[in-house]
Amino acid sequence: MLSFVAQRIVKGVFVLLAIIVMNFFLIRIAPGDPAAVMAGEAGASDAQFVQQLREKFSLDKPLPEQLFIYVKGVASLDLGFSFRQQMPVSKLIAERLPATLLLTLTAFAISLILGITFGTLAARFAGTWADTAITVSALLFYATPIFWVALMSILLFSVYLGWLPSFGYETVGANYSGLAHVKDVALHLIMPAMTIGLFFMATYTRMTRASMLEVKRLDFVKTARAKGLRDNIIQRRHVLRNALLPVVTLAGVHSGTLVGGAVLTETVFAWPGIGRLLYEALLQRDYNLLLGVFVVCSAMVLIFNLVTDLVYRLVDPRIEFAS
Amino acid sequence: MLKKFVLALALSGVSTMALAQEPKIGGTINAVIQPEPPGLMLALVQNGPTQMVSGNIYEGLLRYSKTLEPQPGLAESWTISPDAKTYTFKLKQGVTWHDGKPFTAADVLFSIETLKVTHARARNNLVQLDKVEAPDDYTVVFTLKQPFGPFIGIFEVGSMPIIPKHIYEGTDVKTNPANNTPIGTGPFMFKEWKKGSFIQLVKNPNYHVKGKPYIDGIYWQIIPDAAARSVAYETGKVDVLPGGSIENFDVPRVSKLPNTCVTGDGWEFFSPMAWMWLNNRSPVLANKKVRQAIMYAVDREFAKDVIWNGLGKVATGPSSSAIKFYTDNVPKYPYDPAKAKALLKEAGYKGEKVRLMPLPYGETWSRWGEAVKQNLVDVGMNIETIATDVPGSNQKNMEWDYDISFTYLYQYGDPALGVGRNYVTSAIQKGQLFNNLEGYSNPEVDKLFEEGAVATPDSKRKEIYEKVQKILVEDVPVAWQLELQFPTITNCKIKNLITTGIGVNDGFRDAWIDK
Amino acid sequence: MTQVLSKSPAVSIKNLKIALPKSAERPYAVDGVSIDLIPGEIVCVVGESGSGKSMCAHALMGLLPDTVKTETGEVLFEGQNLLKLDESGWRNVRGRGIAMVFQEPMTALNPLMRIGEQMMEMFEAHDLLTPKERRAKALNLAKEVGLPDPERIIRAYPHQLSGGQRQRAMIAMALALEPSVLVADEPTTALDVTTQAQILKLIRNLQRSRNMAVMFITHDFGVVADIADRVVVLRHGKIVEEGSIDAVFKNPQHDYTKALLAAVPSMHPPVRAPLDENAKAVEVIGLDKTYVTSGGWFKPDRRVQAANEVTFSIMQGETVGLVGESGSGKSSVARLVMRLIEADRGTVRIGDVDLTALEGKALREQRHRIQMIFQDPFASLNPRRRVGNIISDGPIARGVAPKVAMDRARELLGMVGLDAGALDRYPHEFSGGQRQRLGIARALAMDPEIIVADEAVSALDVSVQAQVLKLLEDLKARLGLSMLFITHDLRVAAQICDRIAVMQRGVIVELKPTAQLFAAPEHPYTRELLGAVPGQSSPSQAA
Amino acid sequence: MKKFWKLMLRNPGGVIGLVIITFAIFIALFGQMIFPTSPWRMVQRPFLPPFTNPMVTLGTDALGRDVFAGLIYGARVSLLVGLVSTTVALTIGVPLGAIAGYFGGKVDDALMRFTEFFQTIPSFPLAIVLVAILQPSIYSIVGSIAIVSWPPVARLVRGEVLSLRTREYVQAAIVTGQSNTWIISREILPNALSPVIVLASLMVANAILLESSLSFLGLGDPNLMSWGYMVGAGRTVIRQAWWITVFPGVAILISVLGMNLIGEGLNDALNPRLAKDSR
Repeated sequence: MLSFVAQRIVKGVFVLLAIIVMNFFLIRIAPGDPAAVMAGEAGASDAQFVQQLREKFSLDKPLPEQLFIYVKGVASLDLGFSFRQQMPVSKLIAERLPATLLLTLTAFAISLILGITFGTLAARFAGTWADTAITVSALLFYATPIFWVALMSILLFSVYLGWLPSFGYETVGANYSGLAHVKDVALHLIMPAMTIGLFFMATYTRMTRASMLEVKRLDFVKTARAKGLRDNIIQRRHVLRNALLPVVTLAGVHSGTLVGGAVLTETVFAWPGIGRLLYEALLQRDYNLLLGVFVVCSAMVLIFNLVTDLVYRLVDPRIEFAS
Repeated sequence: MLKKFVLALALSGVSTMALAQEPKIGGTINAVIQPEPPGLMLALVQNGPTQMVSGNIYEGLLRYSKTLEPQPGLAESWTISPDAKTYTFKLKQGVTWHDGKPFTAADVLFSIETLKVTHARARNNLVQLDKVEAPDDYTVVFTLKQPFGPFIGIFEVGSMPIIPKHIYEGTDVKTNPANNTPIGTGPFMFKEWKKGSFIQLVKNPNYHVKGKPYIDGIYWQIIPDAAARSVAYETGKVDVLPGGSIENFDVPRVSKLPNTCVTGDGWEFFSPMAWMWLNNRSPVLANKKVRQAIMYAVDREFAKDVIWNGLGKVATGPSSSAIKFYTDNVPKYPYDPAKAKALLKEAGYKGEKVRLMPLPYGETWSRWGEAVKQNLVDVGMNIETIATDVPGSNQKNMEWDYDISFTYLYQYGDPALGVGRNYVTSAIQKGQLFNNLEGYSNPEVDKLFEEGAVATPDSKRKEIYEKVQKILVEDVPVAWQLELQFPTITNCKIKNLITTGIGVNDGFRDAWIDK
Repeated sequence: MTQVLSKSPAVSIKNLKIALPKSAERPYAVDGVSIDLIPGEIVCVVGESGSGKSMCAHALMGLLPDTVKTETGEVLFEGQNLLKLDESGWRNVRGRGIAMVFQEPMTALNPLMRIGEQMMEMFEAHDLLTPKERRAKALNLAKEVGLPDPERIIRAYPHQLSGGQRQRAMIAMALALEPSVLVADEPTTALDVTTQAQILKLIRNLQRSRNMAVMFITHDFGVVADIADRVVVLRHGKIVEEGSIDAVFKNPQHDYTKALLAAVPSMHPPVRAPLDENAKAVEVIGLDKTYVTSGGWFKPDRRVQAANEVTFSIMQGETVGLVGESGSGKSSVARLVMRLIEADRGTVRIGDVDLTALEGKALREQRHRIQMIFQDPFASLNPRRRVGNIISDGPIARGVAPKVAMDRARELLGMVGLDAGALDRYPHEFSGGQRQRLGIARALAMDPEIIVADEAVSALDVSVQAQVLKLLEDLKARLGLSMLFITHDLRVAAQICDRIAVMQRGVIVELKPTAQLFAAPEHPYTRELLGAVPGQSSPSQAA
Repeated sequence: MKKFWKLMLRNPGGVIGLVIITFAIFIALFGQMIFPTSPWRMVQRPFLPPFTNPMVTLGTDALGRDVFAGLIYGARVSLLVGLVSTTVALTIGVPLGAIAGYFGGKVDDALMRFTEFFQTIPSFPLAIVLVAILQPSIYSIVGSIAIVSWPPVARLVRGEVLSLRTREYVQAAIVTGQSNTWIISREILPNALSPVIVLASLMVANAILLESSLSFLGLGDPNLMSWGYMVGAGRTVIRQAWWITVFPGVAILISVLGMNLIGEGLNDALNPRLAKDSR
């Protein structure tokens, strides 16, 4: 197991390195650089000013040298300095990362729990109206753009019903502490997490349902019935457990999409996470910050994949810890 | 027909009414800040949001009324010598920095030296400055090389913020860690900045104007999505939506919400004006007739009524009507597609492709670009819209890589500051964004602007500037669109917020909450 | 076979009719079948695929698929008609009254649960005993069915057990509640012969000691001979013959039964003509192949030796059999000889060409000389190509004009006993036996010198198997081919091979002329294999 | 083929999906002939609610442009984005997956690392960056959607090829001396097609969603009217003019739903296991 993890980590480092190199050049192909942005914001500029900015950001150095400096920094866990925010990138990301983790993990938990529950119900009552209702709503959620759900839920729950706050991570200036703070954050979390969660819930519902129907046909389910086991035990112990394996795999594959979904949701709900940071960094050509967010996002995906793989291996005794 | 739907907004004098009441003490104001500022150290960063937040932390020597009359700031009084070359400022005594250190003339001198390096606009404003001296701790004397009409208008907090010498002296201003916890003399002190969430300012208890500020603090909320911002206002989470916080199309609805006050005031100092750069170097647009055709083809009343909800004015020429020496005695370009078509035909336009680059500043500007494109298509032009984000559009503008490009610029009260730079030959310079990007060059215009800046007295300046306006409007170097007004939307319980020509930027000093 | 006949049946199936869905080939899967299962007696229900034997077994457990419907009939057990039971009534009977053992022990066990837990579920299902007692019981059961190291085994997962062990575990489970009836649905079909012999013995012993009634479903008459007290022969859902084992084997009444029995290959190899020892068609010298599974960084790699110094040759016109159990490496050797996989070491020589030394185009040009017939008649033909293409693709790749190749394909179809209309049809329109004939035609289309037949008849019903074997023999003789015949079935090998090589764990342990091998096996493994072939002790001619 | 249609038509969802998409394609192909007014033309007063003026049935947007015209013209762009980007993704993913699966070993390792690399970068952010870098246009949008959506194709095809490679009929093709290209293109890929077709139908749906998400962030092609553009443009005024976003939003939802339903129908029809359920 240790060797498996170690191997995956080393592999992951190489993937990250490749991501850095590719994105490094990619980002710099984009028209406009941070100097152009800041010159624009300054309200006045001349060529000398822009040149100063470029020098300040080391943008005047040749690209390979810039890359070298960057990679060297990353090797010592230094993600560089944000030109625009005048702060170390790692600090900026560290400020925002917890919010994103909270959001994505909650969304992930919601989607898995609800998805598996509904999927199980649908499979259990396959062919009935309950199955149809669940399948159709899953399809609808699956087909609805995330941002659309976000806008609509703000209208419904914040504006018309006034139940939930429409933006942010916590009530600014309320200075809650302890349990009140947790409750406050939770209230803010519900809508963004549900927005991301619903889409994935739909996916997992469909997957669980299909997978359960498939496992139901397998021989060992017949064995279980031949034992005289009660149906709900068969469903839970034999069908569901086996049916969850592909769902776990899918969940691993989805981690990238999950992080991506955070970009839209964080923007709409003003959730102070790194998804939003990424988009803002892009619009400001804050190269180091953008790269840093990419690296962290990708690392998150890698870790997430690793965790789902580990879970898979723990659930499925057939796979041993070898690559 | 469209006019009927123009919304009559209550732009009336909120402040006059408010003055009649006794200010109440206490309370916190939640305001929207958009986008999140890159930093709060005003001498280093001068983008809009930074000015809006830090204008309440730092102060300038002067403040300006809505009619752009200079008012005391850190300077109690000022005198201008008869030859208009020496400006003497008496500083207020007993002013302290947020950290308790006293404020003196040395801080002003230090700030000016710093700004010359870090603040591009200040550097331009100070080109005529010969020297600046401090005969004593509370006197500062500016000596100019030659008279410079607009000089008295450059001391506002955003144009010339005064920074503490004792913190920055001997350090690299750009990398000083103190930039993260800005120290000023203003009515509010920096408390906390939770990146991506909010910036918190608290009342400066030792502020040098007794009794002010009235409120306990400000939360600047960072909400990246425009629709979410209006919801935040609607649900009472924020009380102040500074100009441009929500999309124009949403303004009429939000304005009609109960207990909501709207004003277009507070932008007089900036007098933002929107136009389209017409690249005079492009073979098609080099022809004056084509440029005039564009002026006739674009329905600017429509833009004002539909896109800007009737706010602002259709621009008549290079100068905004709030600017000194403005004249409307110039050729007019009403909406006249037939004339535009005729002019295009005269010019021999054969349907060559013309690229149009809207401003990437949100929905309002996208819609505007689309409307203009449709106007131009309707008179037979072949228009392709170029989509790009802010850096991309800045880059393209800086490199003159456009045909038609939207922009809006501040004019800073005086044609010598904010107008001439867009038309004189000497300002044609690749790699910058705010000066003559269209490549228009006319020796007569150059000469007139040069004279206008240094001429005395004002009557002479007026004569020169009126002349130059006429020439420019005839030549159409750029296609002027609208004098913009960005409505500030507040909960009506917030009183007295907009009192100066820079509005919200230094407005919280006088604001109070009616409970 | 001294059986205490007497008692009333434990279960009676009476006039059972199970209807198939409308789209099926025939209206009834089971058509008026009546069977009595008497305590202490093993009834073998025997038939070819599609005979409805499995349906009978499932009907006893109430485990029929939703798509079929029991139309008439009853299943009497302890005084009640099981077919009238509701789900909870069935639950009570299953496991406790009637238990079942399935064909494929790998898929019949839940891969995610420990063996012991699955055994304990038996008690849990009927709310018996405390968890601790259940565990003790599971341990005892494991011992009783002869699982080695029962303490460890009940904590193991199914994939960690061998096929035989898994089937023992299944049996242990079935016996947990001491049911009066055991239904075994082809319980040994997926197992190797030696394991099969052990499992058969185990079932026999348990049945005797517990005096159970057993319904044993199989297609293999050898197995029937070894285990049955009574035989029921099923065809197309109807009973064609029923009687005691002696009666049916010695004196079959129905033609179908006779034909089936006749199709079972004999253990006595026929006499074969001698061959020219110097005319070698293929020479295989010192083939080595080891499969390495990387164990990661800190673990040793896992190595499986599929071929170890494998050396043999095939004379012109000779058939060499390669026999062994699953995992012995016989299929790997076939693929090494075909160069479908690369050997670590060794040479394969066809005539004067060293096949192992060739690459790319040169190799492709030589490939036609040695052709292969595959095991699975369903997987060996591309479902998306017409038969004509399947047969002529190879020759066309060799440069034969399409028209000529197609004519030749038509000719070959006739040769393998199919009509020319088959050319334009797709594989799925053919039966298993016909498909195997198509596979043969495809191989012959290349004008090969050698045919490698990899378990070519294993997947076929016994009657079809006999026909295909005969066809192969005929063609081989007619076209002067040599053959490498890979099989696990010693009866088949006895009938078709001139010489037989016995493989175990990648090594040829014995290689002899067939008659000699059967008469005087030398190697202990060969002896074990020969001893395990079912049906040798039977009362019939199969022995 | 007949059997395929029979199976497809047996699935009610699949039939609904087919009807939806057929209709959408019809609109995309012929809508502009039936309805020639440019969707960019400002034809009426802004914010005209739907069903109040027979000339503009579905109301007008912030500039007084006809929402109905937008829907008609948007169909072509949205479907085109979906179809073309999926096609591009398939042309990248299928050969890559096939080569990796067929040759195995080092080739497989290298190609799969490459694929993994693209799967590790969160796809939506990558798409955003790509569109921003290449400047929003129909080409950059289609290209970026394709780039972020090919890895699943490659993985799927690889898996299929890996299992088909050991099929006996493929081995038969090898021993009859067929070339690798022939084997991959004639023996393997046709049999790997079913799951790829199913995946492709879902990818079209996803591409339409992605395009709308990009447009939502202002990264749409400003010269082309698409549904995603309309939603993005109308979302700020959603409170006073719901119809500007709701109609194109529903159009997206329905066509994505339609594609998904077709995908499920295809899955049922092409999946032989379900066909012979009556074992």
